[in-house]
Formats: sequence, C-alpha cells, structure tokens
Amino acid sequence: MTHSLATCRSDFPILAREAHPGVPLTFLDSGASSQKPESVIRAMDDYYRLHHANVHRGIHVLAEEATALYEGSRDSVQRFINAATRKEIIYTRNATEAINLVAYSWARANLKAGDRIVLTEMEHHANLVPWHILAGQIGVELDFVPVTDDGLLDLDAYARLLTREPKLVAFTHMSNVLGTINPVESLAAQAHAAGAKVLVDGAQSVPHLPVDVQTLGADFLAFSAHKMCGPTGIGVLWARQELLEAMPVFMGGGDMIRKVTLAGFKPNDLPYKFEAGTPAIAEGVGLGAAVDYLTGLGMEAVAAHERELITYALERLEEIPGVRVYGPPAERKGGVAAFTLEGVHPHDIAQVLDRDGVAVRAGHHCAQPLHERFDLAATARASFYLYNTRDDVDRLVVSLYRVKKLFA
Amino acid sequence: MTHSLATCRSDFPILAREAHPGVPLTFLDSGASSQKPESVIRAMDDYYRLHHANVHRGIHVLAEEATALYEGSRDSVQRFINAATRKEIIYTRNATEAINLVAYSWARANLKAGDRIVLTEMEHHANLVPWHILAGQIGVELDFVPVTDDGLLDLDAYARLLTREPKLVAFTHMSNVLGTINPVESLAAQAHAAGAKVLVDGAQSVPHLPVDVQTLGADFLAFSAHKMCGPTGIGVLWARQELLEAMPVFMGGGDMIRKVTLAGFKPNDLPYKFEAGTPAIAEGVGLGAAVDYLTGLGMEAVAAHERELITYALERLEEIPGVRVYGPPAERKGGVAAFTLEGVHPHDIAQVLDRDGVAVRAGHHCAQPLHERFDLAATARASFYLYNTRDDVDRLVVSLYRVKKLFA
Amino acid sequence: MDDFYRELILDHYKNPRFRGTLDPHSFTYEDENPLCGDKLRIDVRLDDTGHVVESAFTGRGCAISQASASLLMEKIQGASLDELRALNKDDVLELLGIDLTPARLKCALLSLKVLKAGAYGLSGESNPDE
Amino acid sequence: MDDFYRELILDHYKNPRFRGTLDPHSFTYEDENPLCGDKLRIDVRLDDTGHVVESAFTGRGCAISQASASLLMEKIQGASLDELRALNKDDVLELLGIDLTPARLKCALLSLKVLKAGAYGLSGESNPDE
Ligand SMILES: Cc1ncc(COP(=O)(O)O)c(C=O)c1O
Ligand SMILES: Cc1ncc(COP(=O)(O)O)c(C=O)c1O
Repeated sequence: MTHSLATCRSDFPILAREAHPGVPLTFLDSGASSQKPESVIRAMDDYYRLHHANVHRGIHVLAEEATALYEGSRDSVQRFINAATRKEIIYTRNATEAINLVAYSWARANLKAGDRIVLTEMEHHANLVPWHILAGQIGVELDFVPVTDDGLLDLDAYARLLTREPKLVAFTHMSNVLGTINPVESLAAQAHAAGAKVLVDGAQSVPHLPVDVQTLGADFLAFSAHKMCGPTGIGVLWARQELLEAMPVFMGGGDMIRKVTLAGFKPNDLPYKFEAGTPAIAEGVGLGAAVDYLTGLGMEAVAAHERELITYALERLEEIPGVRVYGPPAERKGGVAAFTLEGVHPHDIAQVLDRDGVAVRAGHHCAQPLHERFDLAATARASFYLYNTRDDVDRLVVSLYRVKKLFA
Repeated sequence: MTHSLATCRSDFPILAREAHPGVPLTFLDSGASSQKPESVIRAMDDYYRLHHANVHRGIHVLAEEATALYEGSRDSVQRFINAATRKEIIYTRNATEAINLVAYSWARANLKAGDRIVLTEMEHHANLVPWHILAGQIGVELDFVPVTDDGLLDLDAYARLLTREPKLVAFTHMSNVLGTINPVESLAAQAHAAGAKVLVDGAQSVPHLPVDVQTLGADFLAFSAHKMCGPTGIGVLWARQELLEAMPVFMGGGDMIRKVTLAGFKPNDLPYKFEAGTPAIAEGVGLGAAVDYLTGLGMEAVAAHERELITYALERLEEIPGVRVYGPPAERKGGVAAFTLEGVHPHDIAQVLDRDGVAVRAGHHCAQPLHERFDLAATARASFYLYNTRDDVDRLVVSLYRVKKLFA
Repeated sequence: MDDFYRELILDHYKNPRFRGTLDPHSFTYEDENPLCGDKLRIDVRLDDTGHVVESAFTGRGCAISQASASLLMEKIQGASLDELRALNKDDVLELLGIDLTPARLKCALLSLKVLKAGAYGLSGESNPDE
Repeated sequence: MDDFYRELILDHYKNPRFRGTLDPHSFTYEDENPLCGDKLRIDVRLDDTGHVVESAFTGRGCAISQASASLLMEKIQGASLDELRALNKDDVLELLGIDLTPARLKCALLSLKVLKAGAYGLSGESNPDE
C-alpha cells in the first residue's frame, strides 16, 4: 500500500508534462480538482472505443456492457463509503448538485418559513448559495457557526445555535481553505439530539480521508468525482434509504420514472428516482475506476501521506518571513495551506509561481464569507494529494522566495 | 463533404468491434445515444493527459489551458446553432436537465395555478415529467396535442388548444419514435401569436438536422451531446439572452455567483449564472470536438444521408410480411423506424437481432403516452446516424427474416 | 440465440399451458413491468390443506415472460402455500434453463413476482424478494 | 515572469502615481472584481471645456490592476471626456506592454471599466464595452 503510494506519481500522465518549455510541473491545486491516473483515463477511453451505448433499457450487447460497467461503478462507490445499499448512491453532476438536490427535494418538502438551518462561516459557496436560494423562496432562516481565529468551528456557539431547534445542520467535513477537519461525528450527534438532520459536504474529505457513512453520523453526504482522481461531470449524493424513499423527486424525465401517462407519472425505485435523463455513463465508469484506484492505495495510507506532507509544508512555509498560513495546526487539518505573503497580492504570487511551474490557486476559493471573516480579499492556496512529494513543497518554497525578491 | 460522409464510418472506433465472436456489429441504436468519432475520444483523452485543472479562476498554465479549451467549446456550440452570443449557451447534464431548468427557473417565476402549457402526445418523458412535477407543485394545467394515425401532430387541435391562451408550448422537433419532423417554425409562430413562449426539444433534431436558432422560432432549445457524437454528461440549453437574464437562478454554488456573503448572493453573468459548481469540463471539450466534427461533415449532408437511408429502410422493412412501421412517410421524418412484427414481442425481436450483431432498441423509448396512443406496449426501433449505410439496413432485414422464422 | 430461444421456451410461448383466469380463486394478483409494458395476472385455487389445485395466468409480454409464467404454472401444481412463498429466482431460471442478461431478468421474473405477491397477499412493491 | 512583472509594472505598483481621492470632483465611480476581491475607485475633475485636470484612484488589488490604474491615470491627464469614453482594452494593454492571460485580463481592465462607467455616468453593469 505505502509502497504503491510511493510510486503512484507515475500513474498520472499529466504530471510528466512540463509547465513551460524546460520547466517541470509542480501541481499544488488538487483541492480545486485532482489529476487522473492512467487507469481512470483508460477506463473512459475504452468505454467509448468498445462499449458505449445508452444504458438500462437496451437488449443488445453494447447496452448490456455499458449498463454493467456503469452500474458496477455504483457498487464500487457503495463499498468505498460503506453505504448499506447501492440504492443510496445517487449520481449527480458534482457535489454542488448533490447539495441542491437536498435543498430542492428534501428541504422544500420538510421545511417551512421560519424553520432554521445551521451552516458555518467556513462553507464553500456550494453549501451556502442553495440555502440562500431556499431562504429567498420559502423563508427559512440561516444561522452560521463562527470560525475561531485558529480556523476551527466555535463549538460553544454551535451548541447555542442548536438550542434554536434547527431542522438541518449542514457543514463541510473539511474546509477547502483552512484545511480544518471538522469533528463530524460529535457535531452530528449534537445536531441529531437537537432534532436536526445533518448534511455533510464531503467534497474535500471523501477524496482525502477514509469516510464510512455507517460511523460518520451524516444523513446526507455530497462529493465530487473530479476531486478524487475521477472525471468531471459526475458527483454523488449519499443519503439513508428511508430518507431518499420519503423525498419527492427533483428533476423529471427518462429513467427516473416507473410509468408515465398524459395524466402523471410514478417515480422509479432508488437510486434511479433521482437520476433524470441519460446519465453521465462514461463518467460513472471513470468514477468507478477512480474509487478502485483509491481503494487499491488505501485511504488510510492516503490520509497519512497527506498528513506528513502538510506537516512538512507548514514548517517550511512558516519559516518564510511575511508568509502567514491560515487555519489550524497540521494535526487538525488536511493537505491544504492557504496563505498570504505580506505586500504581495495572491494573484501575483500565483502568477510568479506559475512561471516556475508551481501551480497554486489564488482567490477566494469559493469561500468569500470565510475570507471576509479573516478580512482578506484573497489567499494563495497550495493543496496536496497522493501524488505530491516533499520535493513539491521544496519547489514551492524556493519559488516563494523568488516572489519575495521580485516584490521586495 | 459528401466525400467525408462516405468514409466517416472508419472515424468511429467502436464500429470496428465485433458484437459477438465472429459477428460484426450493426449499430442501429443512435437514437438512444450515438457513437463517438476518434477526434472526440482523443480530445477528452488529451484533455486529461495534458491540460486538466479546474477552470475559470486559476492563474496557472493548466487552469488557463483547461479554461480556454472548455470555453472554446461554447463558441463552437454557439456557431453550430447560430446563437447570437455565447452567453446563450448554458451547459447542463443533458437535454433533460435543460428542460428541467426551464421548468424550475422560468416556469416557476412566470406561471401560476390555472395557467396552461401545451405539450404533445409524442413527447419524450423528458418533456412530460418536468411539467407533471410543475403541475403537481403549482397547479398549471397541461394540454396535449393529439397525434394522428400517420404520426403527425393534429394541427387543428393545436390551433384550438392555442385559443386557451397557454403560457408555454413545448414540443419535440423530431419524435424519437415516429421520426416525425415537426414544422417548428409555423408551430412556433402560431404559439407566439397566441402569446405563449416556445420550448423546442431538440434532442433528436440538433444531432441530425441543420438547426439555426435565428430562424427556428423557439425561445428555448434543449439538446444532449451524447446523441450528436459527443460525450455523456453534458447537454445544452439555449435561450434568448433577454429571457435568460430575466430568469431566476436554478442551482446555487460556485461559478454561478458574482458575490456571496452570509446574508445572500449576487448571481454571475450569463452563461455562468446557470452553471453551478465545477462544470463538466472534459465533456465540454468533447462536445466542442463533436460539433467541430459535425460541422466538418456539414449538417445538410448528414440530413441528406439519413433521408436516403430511412427511405431505403422503410422500403425494405415494409416489404417484410407482418412488419408495421409507425410514423409518417420518409419525406416527413428523420432516420428512425419504430416497428412491430406480428406475433413477436419487440424484446424478442431485439434479442434475436442482437445475436446477429444488429443492435436495435426495444421498449417504449421513453415515450409511454405515445405508445398508449397507438395501443402498443412496446416497439422495436432502428435508428440511423451518419455512419450507417445501406448494408446496415440489409443486415437488419436479413436478421428480421430469421426472427420471423424462429417464431413462425 | 438458439440457447436463448430453446425449443422449450418457444413451445411454452407459442402454446402456453394454464392460460386463463379462475373463478372462484383463493387469490389473484396482477402486476406489470412498466418499463417494458409486460403485464401478468395469476389466479390460484388452493384446497383445504392449502395446496394448489389449479392455477392460471393471463397477460402479455415477451417470449421469456410468457414462457416463464407457463413453466411456473406447471411447476406449482400441488405445491403448498409455503412452497409458493419459498420459490426464488433460481427456481425460475432453472425452469427456463438459460442464462439471462440483466435486462431480460425482469421479464423472466415477472411471473414469480406476481405469484409471490399474491401468495403473500402483499402489494407488489413490498415483495420480500425485492 | 520578467515579461509579466516588467520594471514598469512593478514600479507603478510599488510607487503608484495619482493615488488618492479628489474633492470636489466632476465624477467618481467605484467597482470591484468580486471574483478576485479587487476594488477600485476613480475620481476625475474636468475643466470647463471637459478636459481632465486631475484624476486619482484608490483601491486594493494585484500588481496588474494597481499598475494599470496608475498608468491609466497618467495617460488621461488633459484628455477630453470623449477621449475617455473612447478608451479601450488595447489602450490599457499597450500601457502595460505585456500579454495577459484571460484570467488576468479582468485585473488589467478593472481601472478602464471603472473610468468609463464614471465617464458615461452609467452603472458598471451596462458598461458599453461589456
Ligand atoms: C426527443 C427526445 N427528447 C429528450 C431526450 C432526453 O435526452 P437525455 O436523456 O439525453 O436528456 C431524448 C433522448 O432520449 C429524446 O429522444
Ligand atoms: C468544500 C467544498 N465543497 C463543495 C465543493 C464543490 O464541488 P463541485 O464544484 O465539484 O460541485 C468544493 C470544491 O470546489 C469544496 O471544496
């Protein structure tokens, strides 16, 4: 396992390319979207070259092969997060759509004006805007758990907000800016005790940590394939079967129905009930391959590798005068370092790093309220994944010294 | 142009495979989903091997390349349907989501209980169920234009339904079962005269016919990449800019916002306003390549080729005793032949044909009400695309004789 | 193909045994496979000891679904209610004697689903095998 | 990199010309680039003949956006209102003298956008260049 992690870098074709002529690529932007291993790229390529047809209703060899490949991926995903049944694995476009699905289907059926939803200040826009839209449409009230200066959730404030008896608590498992890994199990237990349902935004955790929905405590979990070695265009909503059964349909069309007449329709069984129209078939196949790849490496090993890297990265970054890294210490966070460098705008940092082939992201990382909270317009963010190494950290640091020099 | 159509079959790697050992593949199921040419498969493969990163906000070489490729595809699609601006090209998962977007955003903002929507009996479930859901939620009334025995829309009935002043008329450009090509321009003109907006389901027309939104007369047009040589996981909603500007947002999250605070958000400009979260990037790239491929062949040539094939296919099929093909004569239809064979269930037809490598679809083709209309539980359907040939028709016919013999 | 449409299946399709309805009956159940439009109704008459004395089916569907219904009717003559309830997928596949692709499995199992739903006196949705 | 952050740009970034606010002014406008958090305000004072006598900017942002504001202020001294309105993207790119990637174009053009919105007395949304 650790062995294959050590050599896995060569599984990713793109990492062998040059950023610019003669300049190797140091990819530190996996928090935005990860690269894909050969096995994932190949699975989709093979799919189109050999097996493609529309799935589910076909009685010919291609339709059968395509269906088996596509539905097989659902089994892989089920095992990956230890869901009780494949019926609980709903494919969406991305984590964002998964959260919107909950907002449109579950929330509109179960919440009314005045009902409260607890969110946090560290949420990604994906776990803010769907609730803003809902608030605008049906008048639910949103409360926000503050973030401490250390980048942790303020647990006292959380407990107080729970006394207002929210119907839903929705928070990220891991912050895409601070890297903070939130204590989901205890947060969820408290929320449940207060009578709320719990939605966990797993966009940053499922790719990087072992996540087991049997112990997590969430009622809903959302994540995206493209951040976990899988393709763009597909994400997952997991929820417990009873919840999904009770929820009204979201989008209508082929596949999500059992029967249609001019007068109306009967929804299909799970998981299809929530999957309208021709699905992202090749993307399902790619996600299955990604999950198999990650399973092969072992998520414990992946998490340990990233823990080691972030520990090293924080050490090195904090040694650079003028650099400030946001978020908790390495023990409490995943492989994300959002930082500023005094006197240099993050855009300029990113631009200069890019000339050295070092790819980081600069901006608000779809977490404007969190940046407001720290009174920042933007940060630069280096994010790590299984294929990154200490060398990558070193190259980042060397290049940051060049930035400093240029702007001195 | 015609020249490349004549040789284009070899552009599609999957068509060279065998259906079963020693049995060549005769793919007649493009109405469900088309095959992909080498250029499309390669574009996506290259994308992942060389250029992938998350789009839009990145200041590094991969993010810039990925953004240029992804957004470049939008320009290709704009040109392909002759849209006035790239802002009018909204990427969705598929045609189904495009229609749902209109139902959730435009219709919920503009329609109220008692308002009428005119649909037709030949609609795909994608253009029925979203309106059923809407009717269940806000109490709009649905009217259906009947289909004549010849498989055409009953235009007198349509005119009568328009006198009830519907707010929306939504119909398919081309039936995926009957093949009927509806006279969109005149239907739309009548609808507009009656004060209705017009949604055209272009899932079957955009892949097969030249479609120019400047002359079509539609206000909304929905289609899917996977039926037009492109990948799964991406579709398009086109609508006129003023309409899109006035519509409320649908799903919330990253990319679709200009600004987010804890108190609310401001939507982004078009087209991003309707694209929440990480988009289907590789799929956009693939769709761009598909549209370039089709543009290279010329949609006039594609349509002419399919017209010739369906003419030949109808001739040959109707010569088989017991076969009945549904829908209008070849002059009024696209390359789709839905048929029954007396005494043999369509599932059995498809199953036996499959043994000869002939892939057709059997079932209701997501058009249950249309099958009800013709008092059928199911039909078998052969559908043609640019890579099909007369030989494919001949193989279908030979195999159908084997079906007859087996069930005699 | 010759596997798929063995003589036995074609024979039961073309010449179905036990086709019809029973009146009176001990139980009757009807269901459909909406995705393919197959419909099936099964009527069963039990004797005092709860054994099948007569059964019959009507419906429409493909050769696989019709033949499997006919074969199933044949098999259950004389069976006890408990035996009906214990029938499973493998029993039906054994009767048909062919390998089925997932898409056709639903066709093959419709008769089993209807029979068991009737035997349990349950709605089709909560068929314990689902 | 040395292209991107030419001496000129770094100089204008580190030592911005015309930084500040004007009171009174003929027009003032403020806008932001919400995606990157850059903010810019430009104040302009015109003389009786409608020519710029003084202009100033404040705001925060990256080197590109700040340098482009500073360079733009320099350029417009003495210009007529019509000349302000006629300014376009290429003028700014020429001032900067570098090739910009699409992601950075917005940074470079923020000052132009703000200036023209002010000059037209229009809201930022309906800037005629958009
Ligand atoms: C006429 C028509 N409309 C809509 C659709 C739905 O397309 P998709 O499943 O790609 O959303 C289809 C394809 O199945 C179709 O044939
Ligand atoms: C914490 C978090 N939540 C949600 C998302 C949204 O993911 P996607 O854009 O794939 O829907 C992201 C990724 O950007 C994220 O980091």
